[in-house]
Amino acid sequence: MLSLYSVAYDLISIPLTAIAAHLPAPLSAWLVNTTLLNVLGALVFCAILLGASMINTIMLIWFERKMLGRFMDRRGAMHVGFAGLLQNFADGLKLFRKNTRRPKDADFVGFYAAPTAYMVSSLVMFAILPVSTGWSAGALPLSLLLALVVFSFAPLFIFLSAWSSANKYSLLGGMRSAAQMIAYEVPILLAVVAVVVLSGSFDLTTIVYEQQNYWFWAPLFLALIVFVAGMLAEMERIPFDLPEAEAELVEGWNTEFGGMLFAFFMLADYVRALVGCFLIVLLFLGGWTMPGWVPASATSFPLAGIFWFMLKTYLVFGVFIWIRASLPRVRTDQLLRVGWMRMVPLSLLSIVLAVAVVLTKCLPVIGCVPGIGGG
Amino acid sequence: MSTPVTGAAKVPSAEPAPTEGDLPMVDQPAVSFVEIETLRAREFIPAAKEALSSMALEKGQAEVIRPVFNWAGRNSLFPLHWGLACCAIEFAAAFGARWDAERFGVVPRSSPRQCDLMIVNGTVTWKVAHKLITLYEQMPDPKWVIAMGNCATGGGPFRTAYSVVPGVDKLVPVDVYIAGCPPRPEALLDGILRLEQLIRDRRE
Amino acid sequence: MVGEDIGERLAGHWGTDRLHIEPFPGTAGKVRFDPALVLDVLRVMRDELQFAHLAMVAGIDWEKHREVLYALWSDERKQYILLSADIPAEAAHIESASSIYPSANWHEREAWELVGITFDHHPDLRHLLTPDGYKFHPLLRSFKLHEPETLEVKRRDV
Amino acid sequence: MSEMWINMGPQHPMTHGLWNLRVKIDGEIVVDVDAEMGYLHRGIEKISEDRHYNEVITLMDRCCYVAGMAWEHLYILAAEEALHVTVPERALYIRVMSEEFQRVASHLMWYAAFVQDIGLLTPFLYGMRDRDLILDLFQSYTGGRMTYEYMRVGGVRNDMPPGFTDRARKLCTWLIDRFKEYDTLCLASTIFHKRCDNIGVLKAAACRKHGVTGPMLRSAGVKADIRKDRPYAAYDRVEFDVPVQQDADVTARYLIRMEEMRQSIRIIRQTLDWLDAHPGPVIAPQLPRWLGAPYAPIGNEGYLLKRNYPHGLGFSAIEEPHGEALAYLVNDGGEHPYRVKFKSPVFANISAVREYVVGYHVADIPPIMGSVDICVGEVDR
Repeated sequence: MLSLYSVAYDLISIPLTAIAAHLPAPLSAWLVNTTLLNVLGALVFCAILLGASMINTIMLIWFERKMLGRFMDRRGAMHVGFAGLLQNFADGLKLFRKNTRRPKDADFVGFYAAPTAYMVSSLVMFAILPVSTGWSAGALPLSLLLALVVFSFAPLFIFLSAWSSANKYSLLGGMRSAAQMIAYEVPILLAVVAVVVLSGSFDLTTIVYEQQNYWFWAPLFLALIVFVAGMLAEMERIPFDLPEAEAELVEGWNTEFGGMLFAFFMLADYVRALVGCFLIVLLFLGGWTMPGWVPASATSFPLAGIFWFMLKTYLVFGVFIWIRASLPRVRTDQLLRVGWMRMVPLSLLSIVLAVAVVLTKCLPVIGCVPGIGGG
Repeated sequence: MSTPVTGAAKVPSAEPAPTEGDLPMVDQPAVSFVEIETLRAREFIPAAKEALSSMALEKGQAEVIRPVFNWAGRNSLFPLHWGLACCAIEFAAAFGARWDAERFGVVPRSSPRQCDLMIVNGTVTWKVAHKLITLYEQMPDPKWVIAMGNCATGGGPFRTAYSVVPGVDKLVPVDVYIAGCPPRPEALLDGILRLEQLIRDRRE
Repeated sequence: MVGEDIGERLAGHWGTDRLHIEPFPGTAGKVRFDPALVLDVLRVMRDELQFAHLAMVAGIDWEKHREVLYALWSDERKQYILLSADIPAEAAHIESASSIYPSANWHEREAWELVGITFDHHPDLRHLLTPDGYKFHPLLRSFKLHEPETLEVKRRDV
Repeated sequence: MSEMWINMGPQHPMTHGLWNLRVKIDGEIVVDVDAEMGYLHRGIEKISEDRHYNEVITLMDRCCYVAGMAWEHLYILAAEEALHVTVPERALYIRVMSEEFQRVASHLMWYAAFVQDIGLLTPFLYGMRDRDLILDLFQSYTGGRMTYEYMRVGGVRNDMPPGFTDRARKLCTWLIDRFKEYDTLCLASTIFHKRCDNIGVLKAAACRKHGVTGPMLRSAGVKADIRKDRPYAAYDRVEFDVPVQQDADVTARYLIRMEEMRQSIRIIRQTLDWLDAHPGPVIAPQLPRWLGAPYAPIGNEGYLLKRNYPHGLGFSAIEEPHGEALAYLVNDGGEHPYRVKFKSPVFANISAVREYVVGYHVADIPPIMGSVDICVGEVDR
């Protein structure tokens, strides 16, 4: 099976074996050794994964800027590179060069650790989520749970950064952020339970396999709505971008961060956005499958699977941009009220629906609705 | 990025004569690695520093790092999002649909920590002067200031007033002055592009 | 356009030696009154003559004396009326109107700092437009403007 | 959380200008507020005492930079009264038209800023885009986008260029269409109503008590508009309605301003028809020479004449886009105004800030202050 890890492993093992052939026995045995090859292969794998995900994230920012520009009757970035493609690289390089200043009262450890931890915890998600059959660190039986656990680290780091930067706006933003994320973790988890009920597995790859014929968005439409709303809150995008609410809290919890620390926050936000879109595609939109084109076990051409997966991801993100361009921001109490009093009951209802669908075995019936599936 | 030239005679005469600021250190060759090997450990670090600063930093910074970072810096100027007076409205118009300053990568940020450009868009009064300086100091280096409009340049029609700072350059160093009362958005964009020119030619 | 009933009502209260009304184009008239009467006049204006809205309080420096000018508006009459009291420049005091018209608060703060008229019993007489501790009253005639010379601004240490 | 003070300003995205709203919060609830003004105090009233009568117009444009025409008009009315100058009728209509276009432009600027306060990103661009079209129109007959120096004591500076009225009519049609789009973007959204209904309430009695005027007063059910109640220029010769709402909240102010823009377009159309039918002079024929040549050197004959000019007092009131603006001008016979006093509507509206912000959430401050429509230039002057 062609997988990203095997590609990385081959990248390391083939040259090393070739070199070892010309070396005396003890050296070659030391060089061509499973442990070393595995470690090196994992490193190369990480490097490829990191590079691919970072480029995707930066492209996502570009996509958002251009599309938002179109919604707003203007052009967006267009002078750096072709159609502004290099704009975000310029931004990143510039932020890399900028000074980072720590306010006098800011806590040293928190101020520097929080952005880094936020960034790392967001990046780890890429190793967990399968983009195609081959593109994941390994088929973990509980990968969905792990993904959600890692995804929910963020409020801690945000709150740490907010508190350690010794700024009232940051603190307010951090408190809002923590309250909001915790309030929306619950409906997200419950909505995911509906998916698990339908698919019978916590393994994301299996969940996609289960959607080979019928994508889950039709039977679990309620869960999809809850999940999308929850993801909007988790990503802190309009209409739920209260922690960074520009109008009242200057830049929210990253008010005091400049230079590379700010770049970390900015990037990690978009990494989380990308990951959120990944999750939506994986759980509800059939992952890398495309009925009639790509089966779930697309071992023969994983690149086609990756293509469909990324296409769906960008389409989902396009919807998020559309929402951002057309909705105002809600207020904290309204947000929490919606979270606890609407989203939680809705997600519970969606679990009931999922159980009903499984018990009555009516999934194929729903699946017959044209345009939903049937591969 | 050729190897360091050690003698003045080896400089090809076809090249245009370098100006004084650009002159490579032809007469004082850098500390060579042969010499470094004979140095004692205590002397190694200063010598290596010198070697690095003369070779890697001078050459590499001048020809690789500086242009790259200057490219990045000039193409992503984040101005501070604030409005002082009339020019603030034209500042906003420059980010509107018709002029769209975001084409050049100019995105206003509300927090001075994330900004590298302060556009002083209006009259500066003595009451706001120390807040302006505080904001300027809160911006991380490298940073630039554009004095937009006559008021920021020299007090404008209010220069005789008791409460107005006659020119923001009394408070913070200004890189680009834009004339006009208020300058049109095109003028602001022109000022930003001129600032980009300045950054491209920067040698620090 | 002088409101006849206004003149009669005011004259009925205080006679005409401490207060008189003169025509002013575009308004119901300009009432000149003794500054000691300010609260009583304003109360009558608000309660009896339906001038519910204090639109403006202005101070004018006439070098020898200073004038406090109130502009009131009545929704019922659809008219402005101007009230003016002259106070001596050396003792520029007048009772604050903010107990009767809360909107006078900021106008009086402005008149205090710019024209140097002190409003007694004002709830919150702080600097509004000029910085705290600003010692001058710029709108006095004695305060002259000049072209700025080259200024040396001392930066504080970073 | 215990109570704490936070400074919203002078550099804060909410302020739209240079002022400081000190807010005392308990958690997310506002307990007390205190507005700190004066960061843009440029001494316009003082400088005016050093300028010729026509030179003050320059300062008026900069006094309120989103409503320059309205402030020019305010000053001009007071100055003409103090200087005993009469104005040709065509100039009155041109002034009315200019002020109404300025009202639409100012309200569009308000719309752009206000929707950004509640997190709507797109309409900001739409508002600025359509405002630019009005500024283009201004540019075609005054030469300036924001600072016009167009009105003069005794009339206006120049007549309309040929073909102006047609372009203006076309723009009116375009704008009327766009207002529908704005309403769709805002009023059709549930979140907009969630954010804006029942916040920032200031009832009619409190408005009058604290001197609050303009759209804020009309949103509280008081049908007060100086253009109707005390007509100036040619406002008694055009037909329009004064919109009134009863809720006195942010949504009501939004509706008021939207309807005011429609009414302004209605006024503009009437004035355009009148201007087409009545050509004529736009500036009074017999003006004192010193008014026509403000930069004449000292010793000029005009100044000698000026000494004999009668004294006068001028008082004017107009309905500025933000509310009721007053001017009081003293002409002591000298070449400069003796004293000019301007009353800005926003000045009074902000002074009542404690009445309509305390008790709401921190997140409500931007929409509430946005609905007040703050222009710091005219507050601090």
